[in-house]
Amino acid sequence: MRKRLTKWRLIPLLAVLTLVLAGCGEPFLSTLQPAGEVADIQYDLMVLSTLIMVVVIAVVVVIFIYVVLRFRRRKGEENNIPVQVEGNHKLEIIWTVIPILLLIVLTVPVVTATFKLAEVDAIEDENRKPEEAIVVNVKANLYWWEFEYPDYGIVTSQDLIVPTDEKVYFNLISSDVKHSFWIPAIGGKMDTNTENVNKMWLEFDSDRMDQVDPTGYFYGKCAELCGPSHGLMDFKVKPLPRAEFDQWISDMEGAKVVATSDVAKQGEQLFEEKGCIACHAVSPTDERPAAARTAPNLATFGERARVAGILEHNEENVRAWLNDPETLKPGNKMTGTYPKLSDQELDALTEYLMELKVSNK
Amino acid sequence: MAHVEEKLTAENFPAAPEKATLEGKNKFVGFWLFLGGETVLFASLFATFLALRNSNAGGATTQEMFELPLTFAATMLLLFSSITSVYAMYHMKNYSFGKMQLWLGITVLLGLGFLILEIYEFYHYVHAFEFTIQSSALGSAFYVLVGTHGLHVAFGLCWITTLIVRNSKRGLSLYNAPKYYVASLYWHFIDVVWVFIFTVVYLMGMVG
Amino acid sequence: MAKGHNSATQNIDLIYRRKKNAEEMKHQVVSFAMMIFFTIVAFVAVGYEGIGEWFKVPFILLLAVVQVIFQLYYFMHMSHKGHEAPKFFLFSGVFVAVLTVLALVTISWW
Amino acid sequence: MSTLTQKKGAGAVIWDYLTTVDHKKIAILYLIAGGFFFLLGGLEALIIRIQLAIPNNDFVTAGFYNEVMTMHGTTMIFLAAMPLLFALMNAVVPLQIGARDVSFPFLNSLGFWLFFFGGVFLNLSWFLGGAPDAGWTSYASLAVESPGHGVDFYILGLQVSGLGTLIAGINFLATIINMRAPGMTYMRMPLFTWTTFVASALILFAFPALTVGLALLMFDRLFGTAFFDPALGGNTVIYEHLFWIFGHPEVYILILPAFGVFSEIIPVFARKRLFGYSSMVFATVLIGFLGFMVWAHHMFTTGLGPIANAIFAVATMAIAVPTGIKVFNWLFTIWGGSIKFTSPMIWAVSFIPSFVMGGVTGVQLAAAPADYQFHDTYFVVAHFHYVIIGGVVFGILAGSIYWWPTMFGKMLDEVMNKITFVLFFIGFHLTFFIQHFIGLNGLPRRVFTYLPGQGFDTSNFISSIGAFLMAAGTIVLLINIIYTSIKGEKVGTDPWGDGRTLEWAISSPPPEYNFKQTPLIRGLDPLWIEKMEGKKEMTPAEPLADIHMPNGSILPFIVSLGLFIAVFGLMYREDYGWGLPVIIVGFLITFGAMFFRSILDDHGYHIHKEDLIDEDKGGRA
Ligand code: HEA
Ligand code: HEA
Ligand code: HEC
Ligand code: CUA
Ligand SMILES: [Cu+2]
Repeated sequence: MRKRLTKWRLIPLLAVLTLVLAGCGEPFLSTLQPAGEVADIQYDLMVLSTLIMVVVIAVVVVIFIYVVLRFRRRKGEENNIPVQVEGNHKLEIIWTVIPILLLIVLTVPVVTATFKLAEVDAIEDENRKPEEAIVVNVKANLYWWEFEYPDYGIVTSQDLIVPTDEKVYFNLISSDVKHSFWIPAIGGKMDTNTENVNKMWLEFDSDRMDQVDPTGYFYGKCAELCGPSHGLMDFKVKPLPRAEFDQWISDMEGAKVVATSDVAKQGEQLFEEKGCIACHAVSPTDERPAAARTAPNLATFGERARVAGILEHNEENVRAWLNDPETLKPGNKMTGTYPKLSDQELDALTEYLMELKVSNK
Repeated sequence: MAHVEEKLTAENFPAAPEKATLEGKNKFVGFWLFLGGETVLFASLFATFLALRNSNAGGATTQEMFELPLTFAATMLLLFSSITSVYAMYHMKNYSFGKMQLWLGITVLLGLGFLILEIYEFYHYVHAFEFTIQSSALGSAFYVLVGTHGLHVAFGLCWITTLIVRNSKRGLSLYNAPKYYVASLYWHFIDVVWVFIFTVVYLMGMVG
Repeated sequence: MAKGHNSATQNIDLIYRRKKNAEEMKHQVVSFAMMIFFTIVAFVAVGYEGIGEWFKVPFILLLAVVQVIFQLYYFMHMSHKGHEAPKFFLFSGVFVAVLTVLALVTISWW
Repeated sequence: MSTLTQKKGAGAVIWDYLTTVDHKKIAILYLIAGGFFFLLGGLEALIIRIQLAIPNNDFVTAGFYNEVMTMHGTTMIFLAAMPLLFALMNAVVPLQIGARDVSFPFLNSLGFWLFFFGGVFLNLSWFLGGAPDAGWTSYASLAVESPGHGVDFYILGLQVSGLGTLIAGINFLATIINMRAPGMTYMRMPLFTWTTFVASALILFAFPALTVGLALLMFDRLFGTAFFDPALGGNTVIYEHLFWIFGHPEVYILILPAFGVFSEIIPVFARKRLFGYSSMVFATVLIGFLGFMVWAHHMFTTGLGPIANAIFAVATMAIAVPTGIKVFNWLFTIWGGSIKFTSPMIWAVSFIPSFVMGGVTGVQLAAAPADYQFHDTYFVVAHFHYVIIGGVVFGILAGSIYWWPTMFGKMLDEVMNKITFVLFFIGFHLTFFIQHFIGLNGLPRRVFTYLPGQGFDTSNFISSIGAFLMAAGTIVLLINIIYTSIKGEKVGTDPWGDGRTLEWAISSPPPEYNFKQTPLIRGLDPLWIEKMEGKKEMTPAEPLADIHMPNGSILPFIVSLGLFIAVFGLMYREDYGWGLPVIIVGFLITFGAMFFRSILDDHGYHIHKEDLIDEDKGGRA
């Protein structure tokens, strides 16, 4: 008896413990700390449903504890035969109707939100003004992301830049296998299918931009198993106020690649000689068709948040990546497509790549 | 059932010989259950076909390829094989073993004719239109759906032939009556599937 | 057991059963004729230019469903008693089948 | 007859099991094979948890992790949970309905061997170039691209074992429809029989969809078709639909029999009739029915559009209602009862809160817009381990302990059982409760590692500790089984003392013919009824007579072996010249054995009345 009691006492203890730990979620990546309208809607639903579920669990557990403690077979009751009750219509109706009511409370906001989150007609709308609602074409690739701004004819990779406080529309597709596009703090995910374009919208709330990580980004993830490096298929999102966003767009539109230092110039040459250019574009106005864009656009590489989406952005990591991408991202599509690079070549390429920037800062 | 075998005559042959023994009853029910499952199997293939019916990837369309007369001939063969197997079961109930065997034999011949037509048809599409199982999603869906049905026909032919041959010297008994009965059920089911194939694949394919 | 019956009643029984079987066979031939008829109608409808396309597809589907009901109820004796379990399970199969087809024709392309 | 089995050598015992068509022995085969695969799946789970215990871990490589993760899910679902349930069903259902045998003893054995060879084939992938790595769902785009033969092992292995499952399902359905003893009406069937019935129906209608899905995948991978190749007009979403049309009913195939187990155990140890029997039956059927209309809740983020998502969301939530009916009926069965906390009962009662926690998160997942956040995160992993372990595994453990006497004539050691329970129960909650938050904090599932500093480090470590507690519990159970089989004492009829259903009316284990005379059933809980009238035994429904028995046969083994060979050929057809001949040989073996079976008359044999009487005199139970 004693033993059993201590056992049961452990459960709430554990529950409390885990709840405390749950607070450790990071604001730039947690669905529990929403930073935009879509995530808000979803968070509200999560809270509502959790409340309902807590009620359900509470009712069950209270009855459970009562019957388990109250109706133990005590000493001297070994030959006790309880009344064989067949059932009870009233009770049965109660526990049929109450759950139905609880579910109705849940379904109403669920259905409303489902339709609200699917309002993407604006994408096709002829009269849409890019200043008010931009469209981003997201192309998912093994294991990197490309973001194309069709309104402006520019392309970037790995880092998604968006304006705050307005709806941003996304067209999602994959170029190889299925992936899923997800920015937890901003809104739920949507798959990038291989055969058709999926559409969604998100909104980034300027009031909550302080939730970004120390370098100024929200985290995005691939949420569909896509191969060995699925877990490393991260991207970063930087929301900017509209004015800054417009500035970024015009920087991108006018970007020119000019290597300054000698080493960088050497790198630029190597970039062509070693065949990097065959896959990687270095101009944001990449005019090749989407299918030909088989590697991240490196025009903004010098300003990236991460190297290859995962490593801290410094020269050491760029070198490491160029030297041996396979150990960093198993199964990636760059491994083995270019000749082995010497130390000096690595230096030159790194230098060159780190100089690829569009902002004039 | 007592195991003291009693001589069967037309008089004491039961009205529902397929269900006269426990084994028979089990076979009967089990086989119907199996057909329930087969329904879902074919539905999944039909659904796949319907989802892909316009995915010809630039190749010939169904309107260009399908021809009414060929499909009609195949359909008639299979439909007639259905009524012949009904005749066979009629004679089984009347305990006329020879006639039953005869009608089943005709059923097999008709089925064989159907199968030959189908093989010719596939051959024709491959050579006249370069329409293969690999040429487009439509091709894959078409050949896999119609081919699965064709395999069922072929299996049914082997099965019924085996029954005819195996029992030719032994005559009808309560041991083999359920076997004949479920084989005929299977044959009807194949026919049911074909009714949908000629409607959904061929006729709808010709309408567009 | 056979001894329990006398052969006269058995004979009457037999004649009765034969007659019943023959009658049933007649029904089956009739339904078969109708099936052939429906098939011809379906083929003609498709081959005939004068009918609107929108009409043809539902029409031939309807004919197919009717044919299948004939097959199930007459040829496969689903109307006979002792077919409760088969009926239940076949229709459950049909239910799942319909859901499957419905889903794949509506929400797999969009 | 049965005296002979006592003195057989090892070879004869093995031959006996290879050829057996006795449902009780097939149950033992399922138990052993399923148990083995459970350990294997558990081992894989431990590898997962070791790898994920700390960030940036390199205990296993990324590619290997995906193989382990895929094989863990596949093994647990297809090769462990289902077969273990089949073990219980085979051991108990024919007894519960008062039958001498199943409808198709031969097919019963065939079903087992197909499952077994399929499972072996699947696991041979570890030694032959790598296991499947596209997840247990094996979604088309990734599965078609996956290099090597891993995914082929998955497709062909599951195809073979799936065939076995389908056969097993049909067999149980026919058995329950046809083989019930006189008086055993549908509404007097014990709930375990009912849930077996409904689960088998789900198998019948769900597995064909899987068969087709896998076949299409196989055609694309092995024969160059274009079902899932967008360039040629293919569509991978078709695969997702077909998989989940199977996949969702599958989870109810798992949970319903477990529900049945609890519905047997709770009344026995609460010494009280199951509360609301007819509503329990109704709820079971309703769950089965609704189970076919909700599959797209696994595809909310596929982009099916708001109408489909809304419909499937509402339909999914509806399942909470019949499940709730069951939960409250169990609680009210205990209410007013007189509970004896044997270990099956402890598992059964602790199932209730554990499963409800998993069930309610299921309803949260069903809220489509919220699922856009939950989907493919550890929140989902937490949900389904809560329902699967808290429901299915608890049910299998409870049922195995409860029916151990029926299967082996011995009782597992209760003290060790309780140690297993404590370790496993705590470990289970420790592992999976926290995973809800890991998911909510943004960790997708199926990741081979995660970077530090994203808030997942401590929680993953805690989760891994829990897994080891579960492993410890499992090891105690293994020791218990070995200990019992050496030391344990034979038990007699009705070893738990409060048995209510027919399996407790005969000796444990039952004789090969189950019932010397088919019993007459006079109501629900037939044995209890007789007991309350002061009788010790069932009233027979027939005079003592010869008993007809089926002959054993090696053919099921051979049929399955043939397929096992054929699939090797299929897989290697393009790589090696011997592929094609091997396919042909394999199919020849299979079809040859089937042909043999169909032309060879097998009328079985009879146990004579006199021998039955002799056995009574001989005093053998
Ligand atoms: C035994 C297995 C099992 C069971 C029983 C369930 C039961 C349920 N599951 Fe679960 N599920 C899985 C196994 C199972 N599931 C698996 C394996 C996956 C993942 C597959 C993969 O992707 O790999 C999954 C995934 C899954 C998803 C997809 C998540 C995603 O990928 O995004 C969803 C979404 O709706 C879902 C919902 C449900 C619901 C609503 C139930 C309901 O049946 C639960 C009903 C029970 C209760 C609700 C508790 C008792 C009820 C009461 C006490 C009454 C009162 C209650 C209320 C009013 C709420 N499940
Ligand atoms: C019946 C189903 C079932 C069961 C019982 C379990 C049991 C367990 N599962 Fe499983 N799991 C799934 C079904 C199941 N799982 C499915 C379907 C998936 C999804 C896969 C996918 O995404 O495709 C999954 C995925 C999954 C993941 C997510 C992986 C990922 O997304 O990357 C994790 C991570 O923690 C996990 C952990 C566990 C643990 C710790 C257990 C524990 O409960 C296990 C406890 C058992 C043991 C620990 C056994 C002890 C073993 C020994 C003592 C060794 C002795 C050895 C020999 C003698 C050979 N599982
Ligand atoms: C086959 C085409 C291909 C070639 C050739 C190639 N790469 Fe890449 N590269 C890729 C792909 C694909 C990725 C994305 C890898 C990933 O993240 O999974 C990538 C990623 C990178 C990244 C990280 C990008 C980011 O956004 O963080 C850098 C830097 C890079 N490549 C530089 C080079 C250089 C320098 C060369 C030549 C020496 C080169 N690449 C040659 C395909 C290629
Ligand atoms: Cu891309 Cu996972
Ligand atoms: Cu589901």
